[in-house]
Amino acid sequence: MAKRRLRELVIRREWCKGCGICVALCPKQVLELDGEDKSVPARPEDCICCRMCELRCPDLAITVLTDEEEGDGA
Amino acid sequence: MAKRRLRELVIRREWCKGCGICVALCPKQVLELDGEDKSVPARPEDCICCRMCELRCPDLAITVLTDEEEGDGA
Amino acid sequence: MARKVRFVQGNEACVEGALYAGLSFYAGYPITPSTEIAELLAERLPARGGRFIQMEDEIASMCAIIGASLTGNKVMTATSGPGFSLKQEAIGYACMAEIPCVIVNVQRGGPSTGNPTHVGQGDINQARWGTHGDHNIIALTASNHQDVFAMTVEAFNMAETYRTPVVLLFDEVIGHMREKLLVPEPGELPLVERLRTSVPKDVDYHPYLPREDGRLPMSDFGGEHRYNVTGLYHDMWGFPTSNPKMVSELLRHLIDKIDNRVHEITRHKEHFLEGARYVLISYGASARSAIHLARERRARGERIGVIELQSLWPFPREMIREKCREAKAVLVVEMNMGQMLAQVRAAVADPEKVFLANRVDGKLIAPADIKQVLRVIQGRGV
Amino acid sequence: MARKVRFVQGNEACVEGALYAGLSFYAGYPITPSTEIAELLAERLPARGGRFIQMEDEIASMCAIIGASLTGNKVMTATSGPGFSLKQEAIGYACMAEIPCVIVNVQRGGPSTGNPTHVGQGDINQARWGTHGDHNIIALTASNHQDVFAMTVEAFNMAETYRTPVVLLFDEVIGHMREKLLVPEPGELPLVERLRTSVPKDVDYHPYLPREDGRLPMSDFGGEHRYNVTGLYHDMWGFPTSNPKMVSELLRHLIDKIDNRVHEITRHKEHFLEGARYVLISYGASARSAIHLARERRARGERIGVIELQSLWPFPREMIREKCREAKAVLVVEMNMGQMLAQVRAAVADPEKVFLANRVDGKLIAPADIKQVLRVIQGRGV
Amino acid sequence: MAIQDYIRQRFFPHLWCPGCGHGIILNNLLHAVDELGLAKNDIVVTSGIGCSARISGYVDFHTLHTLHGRALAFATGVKLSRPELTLIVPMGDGDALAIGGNHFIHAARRNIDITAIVMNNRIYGMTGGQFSPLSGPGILATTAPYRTIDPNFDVVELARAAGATFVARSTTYHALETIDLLKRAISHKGFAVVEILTQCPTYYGRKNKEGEAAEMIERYKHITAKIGSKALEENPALIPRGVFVEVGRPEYCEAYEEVIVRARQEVAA
Amino acid sequence: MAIQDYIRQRFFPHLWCPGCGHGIILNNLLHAVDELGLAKNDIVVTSGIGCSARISGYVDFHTLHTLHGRALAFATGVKLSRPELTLIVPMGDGDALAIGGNHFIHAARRNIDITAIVMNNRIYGMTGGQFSPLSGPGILATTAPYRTIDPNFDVVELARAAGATFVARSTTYHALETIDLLKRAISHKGFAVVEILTQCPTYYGRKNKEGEAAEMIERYKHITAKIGSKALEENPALIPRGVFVEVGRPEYCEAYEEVIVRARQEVAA
Amino acid sequence: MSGWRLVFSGSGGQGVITAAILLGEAAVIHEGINAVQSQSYGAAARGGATRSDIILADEAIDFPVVTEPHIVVCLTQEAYTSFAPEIRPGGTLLTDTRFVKIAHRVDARQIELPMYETVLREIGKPIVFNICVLGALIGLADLIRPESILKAIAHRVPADFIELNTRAFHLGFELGLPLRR
Amino acid sequence: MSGWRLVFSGSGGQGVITAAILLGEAAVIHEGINAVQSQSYGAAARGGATRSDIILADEAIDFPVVTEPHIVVCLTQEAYTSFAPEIRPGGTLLTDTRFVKIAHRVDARQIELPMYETVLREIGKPIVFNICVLGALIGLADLIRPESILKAIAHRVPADFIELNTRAFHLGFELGLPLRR
Ligand SMILES: Cc1ncc(C[n+]2csc(CCOP(=O)(O)OP(=O)(O)O)c2C)c(N)n1
Ligand SMILES: Cc1ncc(C[n+]2csc(CCOP(=O)(O)OP(=O)(O)O)c2C)c(N)n1
Ligand code: SF4
Ligand code: SF4
Ligand code: SF4
Ligand code: SF4
Ligand code: SF4
Ligand code: SF4
Ligand SMILES: [Mg+2]
Ligand SMILES: [Mg+2]
Repeated sequence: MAKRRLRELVIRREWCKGCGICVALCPKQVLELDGEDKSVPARPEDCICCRMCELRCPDLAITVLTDEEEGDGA
Repeated sequence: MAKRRLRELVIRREWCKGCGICVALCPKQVLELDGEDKSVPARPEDCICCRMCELRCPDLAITVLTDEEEGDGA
Repeated sequence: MARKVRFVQGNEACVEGALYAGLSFYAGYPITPSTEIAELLAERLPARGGRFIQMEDEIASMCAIIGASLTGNKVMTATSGPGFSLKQEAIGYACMAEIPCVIVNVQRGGPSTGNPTHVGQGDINQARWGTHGDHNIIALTASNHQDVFAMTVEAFNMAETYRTPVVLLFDEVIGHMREKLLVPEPGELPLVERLRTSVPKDVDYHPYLPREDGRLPMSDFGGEHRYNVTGLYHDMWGFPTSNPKMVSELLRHLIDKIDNRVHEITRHKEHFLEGARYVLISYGASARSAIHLARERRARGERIGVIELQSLWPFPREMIREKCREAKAVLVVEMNMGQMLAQVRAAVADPEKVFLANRVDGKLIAPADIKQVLRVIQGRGV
Repeated sequence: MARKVRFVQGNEACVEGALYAGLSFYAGYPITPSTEIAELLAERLPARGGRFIQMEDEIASMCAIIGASLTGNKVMTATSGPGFSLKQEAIGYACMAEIPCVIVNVQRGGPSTGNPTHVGQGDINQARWGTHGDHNIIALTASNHQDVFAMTVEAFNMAETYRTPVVLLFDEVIGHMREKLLVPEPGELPLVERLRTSVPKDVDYHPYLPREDGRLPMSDFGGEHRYNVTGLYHDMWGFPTSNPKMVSELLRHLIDKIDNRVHEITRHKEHFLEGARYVLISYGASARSAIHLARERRARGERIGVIELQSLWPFPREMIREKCREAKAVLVVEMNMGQMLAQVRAAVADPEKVFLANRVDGKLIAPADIKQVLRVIQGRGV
Repeated sequence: MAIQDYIRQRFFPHLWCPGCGHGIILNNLLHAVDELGLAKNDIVVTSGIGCSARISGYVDFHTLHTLHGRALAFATGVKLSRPELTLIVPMGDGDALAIGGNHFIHAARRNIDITAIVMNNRIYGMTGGQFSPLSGPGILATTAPYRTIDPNFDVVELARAAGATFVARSTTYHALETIDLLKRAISHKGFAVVEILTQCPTYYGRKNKEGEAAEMIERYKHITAKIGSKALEENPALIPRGVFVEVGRPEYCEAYEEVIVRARQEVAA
Repeated sequence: MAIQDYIRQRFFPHLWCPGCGHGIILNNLLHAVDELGLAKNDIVVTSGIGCSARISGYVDFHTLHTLHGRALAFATGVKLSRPELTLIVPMGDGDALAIGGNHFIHAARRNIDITAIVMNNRIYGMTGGQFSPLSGPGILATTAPYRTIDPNFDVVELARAAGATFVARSTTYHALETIDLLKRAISHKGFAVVEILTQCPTYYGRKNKEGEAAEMIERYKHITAKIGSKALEENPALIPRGVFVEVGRPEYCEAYEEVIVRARQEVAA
Repeated sequence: MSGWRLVFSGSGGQGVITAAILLGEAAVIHEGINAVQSQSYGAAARGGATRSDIILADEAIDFPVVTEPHIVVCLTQEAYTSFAPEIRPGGTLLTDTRFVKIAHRVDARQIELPMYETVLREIGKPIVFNICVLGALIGLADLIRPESILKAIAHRVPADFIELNTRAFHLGFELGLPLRR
Repeated sequence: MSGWRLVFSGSGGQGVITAAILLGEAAVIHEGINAVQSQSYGAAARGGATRSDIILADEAIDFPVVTEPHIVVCLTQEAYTSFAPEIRPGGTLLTDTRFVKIAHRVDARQIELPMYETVLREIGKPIVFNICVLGALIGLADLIRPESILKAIAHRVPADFIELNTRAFHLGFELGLPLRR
């Protein structure tokens, strides 16, 4: 598998309920809850694009856009 | 187990429906259906008191009385 | 005559009617005295490419036909009292979600396991009120096999027209008795087919938005329109809502779509009714005895007539009121403790003149039983 | 005051009443808005040596309480519309086999899944006719927590007295609202205990042979008398029969044991009724709004009164006819499409003066809603 | 006692057809009860609806003839409210596993001390010969004129998976085994299932040309084999007979007694 | 497509509580559907009643929100009448195995081509935290103030015994596995069951002091292990994950097609 | 013909109901007259006496239950005991000599015929006993034309068995015809 | 006292309903006056705005729904948006400064108090926020005696927590009392 590089960590603020799952389970502590209890990518540079935050978000609030997906327009 | 001897093959005629199970499955062909399709002990002398006819009669019509059971009054 | 003459049980007449109407999916669970319907359809449906499934119980059967109706099939299930009780929750679902389907109840003696191989007509009120919550229902019946056939066809037609479950309330005598049936030729009886939406693909389709004529066009599951179906109160797309206005409007729609069309929906027959001073009101097998008696008395010049109800719900209140106006006495002839009697009493101007001629012992009510009530009414003792 | 004052939900008042009455076995399946009843009993019953079981569904719950009643327990189950539909078959069994038991239905908006967290009063007719076949039923209700308690006790008393299932028809508002409850001291309310046979061991006991006063003494399963219980028509020993005479007699017994005691069984309250020209008939949470309005209007000197029904079935026909005789108009105030309205219309001498003040949108009917109907009746528009 | 002393003799001859295996199960059950020396007043027999269910009318115990499929739910109420009683619940295959399937698995899950007897004739006898969830594929039935396509449950596997702590199988041919298994099942503390293969000559037999009752019953000798037998080893297509599960797990009513104890403690505290 | 294209976005944010595992199952299901490249018009999602059942309202397929416990019965009608559709039936643990237990085992027995997803949070979420048949003994629930005594079903064993031809288990923690299992289950011809352990922080979590959603979900890492893994071997108390059953047996709708062929032949003859 | 009310009775396996249905089919389909047939269900049918009622008439048949039957056919002793007493005065009671012992006289024509014996002797297959009974009945009483019954039989039984049934019918017919009045 | 109609509103975890119940309990059990309390159920309660209605009165309370509340308490912005507009002209609107930003004036007395902050600062446990709100309310409006509420609290919470709750109540009471009219 080609190593993926993060393009963007899309987080739909209105959908995020601040459950903290993505924050707690990110292997690289990339994410944090902000003052309004919304998830934000605090350290995007550490992201290894494992997509676990995306797949475990109960609110479909996260999409991890990587370089390979560029043409996809997702 | 003590060898049992037949005292009487009690068949409740009114209960017997003539299904023929006892007749067909008696290991010694002791039983027969009579003209009114009721089971009768045709050859009681051959009976080995295995009680299978009693236990397999769907109509509870047969009781195999053996000598050991004498005191029982069943 | 070109039409096929048959000598069949009422249950078979029902099967013939259902197939004539286009039944293509049946799910059921056996129960006396309806079982022949399932047995015949197990044979007939696959032979014409339809599907028959014996489910694990009556609840599942009712659910399965609702599912199959949504894919565009004409569907039916058949049962008797105990099974009819079990189906009630899902019948309410079909009312709420407006799913066309036909439920046959061949009545036996109730309550509970009751008198399973004997006749009864005790499920009339249950057909109306068996499921929880306000709702409305259409229930049809018949007293002879030609009518069993015709009313079965009507049941399918009404289910499609009004997007609603329709109950066919037969009884053990009708279900099991054999008599003549002339199977109509194709085309002879009108059939109502599923009204499908004309909304094109990719245009917003509203499964619960009635057209101007009140009908709600459907779209088959698996087709071009994806929508939601639910037993909750819902909006015009089928999505849940508890908005008070929408809740109230939907409920009133469910009630009104039937109550506002009582004249269109109800069916009855009149036998020797002109100038009748004694009016017998009856239905199902009981009606045969009522007709028997009226025929006999008319031959003697007595003015006795019969209103035979072919539909039980919605109750044809105005018709009954009208037709009973001139009657000296009205006898409701039925095999229960007076379920239709209560309706008739509530309908007529003078409830005191309405009497019950009934029998609830598992035997078909006989002309002699009605005669006895008549004698009493006429002050001639028993 | 010595009695314990509590501030509780109606569901808790029901639990307190049931325990006061001697409830010792509960089986149920959770459903909004009745669930608190199960939850409270899960805690309370074992603490007093009783038993609580959460069954796999409502059908099983109903069956389990019947089984437990036969061993001599006072039993109850609680549910709401969908579960009440599922219980219908087994409720009919309890009618037929004459098993004392109490079924609580805390009503929500129906039909089907409907409007689950909102109030409704749509299961009134279902309580009467939900199971198949002719039968009879007692149904009680209440509009405040003191009455919830009292009527729950009554339900157990009547279940024992008449050997019959008794339905408690509450509604979401009553179930969930909190208000004052004074728990009576032991002995303060009369309790009817299980009437057990005095037939000695080894003497033939007839579980279905009424005494002269009409009551049928019972014998606990596991006790000295072995007998049969069935949902089929049965003889006085409880063994199945389809003998027409016995069938008819048993059914008439089931109907008559309640219909012949309407005066004994029915309960109502009168609020400001003396000389009322406008009579409001209501029950459950709706009655609170009716009383509110009447209280307000009486203060202004208007002659408006309320008949609050505390029992719904059997319907107190004669009482209603009597009390409404002098009224100029009768308003039935309820949260359905007119289920009690139909009963009232059938009861009174002049049905044209009976009107419906209802609300079916999941909101509690308000005094203002009734006022509006009153205005229209009085020709004062909307 | 004679087994005839355990029945309500006035209903005999009973209503089952000539040769119906249900009578043999009644016969064997009474022997089991007799050999266990149980008192009639301590036994409650609960049945549903079906030919099989008639059994409750014939036995002279406390008898509760309930609704189709619901016998175990009623029995649960009886047992939990009076745990000292012995509960026996004979059921037809449709009764137990079609409409009654849910109560079956839940009673097993709870491990409530009830003996469930599945009188498996692979057909709905009472309603005249429709297939059941135990018929299996390829048979003829009134609702399967082109032969069944429905696979059957393996009652033993289902009961085991659901949590039954005693599971056994016998046939009407193997009367002695049946008596033994019923004795063990009734004595077992917990939910016990005994499946008994039984003949319905009237519907299953006639439709599927299996011959008269005697022929049908003898067939069980050939199509089954004891667990652990050579025959079974050599021919795994045979239906195994014997005890499949016999384990100890907390029984439901006993566990509930502890709930009562805990509840009383908390209230006292 | 992005998975957001498979949902009805106007209902988002959805109604599930913060951290509810049901959302993760929705998430993973959409990925599975996307990766399989299924067309939205070919999928029918049928659900019962429960928090879990809300899932049908969110997905942009043909959706049928039915009655508590009955989703599989409705789905059977849809599938048999239109076998070319892909049927997915997500259910709560109560929905699937309390009130719906009978439909579950019968759908498995028939081996009808439906994918059943058991969203197992071991609690009745929607009604506020009563125990379910999957809670197991020793937990706290609103109807078990003294802790449960009810044993739980093993869904895998029950599905297997009833006849399911694909049976698997995953958790909301193991999202990639879940997606993979769902893909295999949906592709499987026959009745497929995927049990997914999922957290209800609001009721189960709070009552049983299992912490917030993140803590609950992480627990799945520790209490489960892959089938065949060393961890499982060393600690059989762990809950196994993976595929337990994957066999071929005639599928019900296909078998019915043959009934149609036979019936037509007989009519023609 | 103005109307016949008949009762067929016997035990489960004797084909009593089939005989009644055949008579009805023949009447309705092949003679264009009306018929209704009904039968007892339930436990009684599973061992005890089976009964099938049939009414034939030119005009409409409303009440389908047979009271005061013109003809009662009894093929077992139990059926005879139960149903023979219902016969209409002056009616016809047909019994089989093998199965029924006539106990006491009723106000009807009592005809005992050796139908079972004849079938057994001439054909050897008891399965067509009911068809023989039907033949005897049609012989005795001019209910409908024999051809109509034979057509109904031909429609119901597999081709291979038509011959057998036809023979049984004629055997019965021959027994009955001489007694026709 | 002739009757108070109150609305408590906020979000799921804030203890809004408990506060309402405590008020009712205090009134009914410890002051012998009447009270009815009701609340919203369903999906709304699972995330959205929660609302509890309470009516206190000397006489019987028939209609239990609050319309034109004398007092509305809002503990979230969403609750404020939904329910504040219902207030009876001249009534009292109590909001928490941390959670609610007052948007526009209504014809009522608007009181913003830093209840949450106070609790957090003085006690450090947000769990007793609702009790502080209750204290503020009783301080503001002379609904019932503080002792009655404290008795109700003592009856409901575990012994170890009574102290904590009492402190929270007093903190609120102190905030509210100065504003009593
Ligand atoms: C709710 C309900 N559905 C259906 C029936 C009809 N019914 C009675 S017994 C039976 C099945 C009998 O089969 P089984 O349980 O195998 O018992 P058997 O007669 O074969 O012993 C059915 C479907 C019923 N009585 N109640
Ligand atoms: C017939 C019926 N009984 C009960 C209910 C109430 N009810 C709704 S959902 C539910 C259980 C929900 O639990 P589960 O299936 O585990 O789903 P979850 O909410 O946990 O996702 C119950 C008991 C109902 N709606 N219908
Ligand atoms: S997992 Fe999703 S909902 Fe939860 S905090 Fe992260 S982005 Fe928000
Ligand atoms: S993709 Fe992986 S590393 Fe990147 S933020 Fe998400 S969980 Fe963390
Ligand atoms: S087994 Fe019983 S019923 Fe059958 S023939 Fe023998 S004695 Fe008679
Ligand atoms: S006891 Fe055995 S040998 Fe004797 S008759 Fe019976 S079956 Fe035959
Ligand atoms: S029909 Fe079958 S199961 Fe029923 S009694 Fe007859 S043989 Fe037995
Ligand atoms: S209550 Fe539990 S299952 Fe329901 S949405 Fe909330 S967390 Fe999920
Ligand atoms: Mg069977
Ligand atoms: Mg759950």
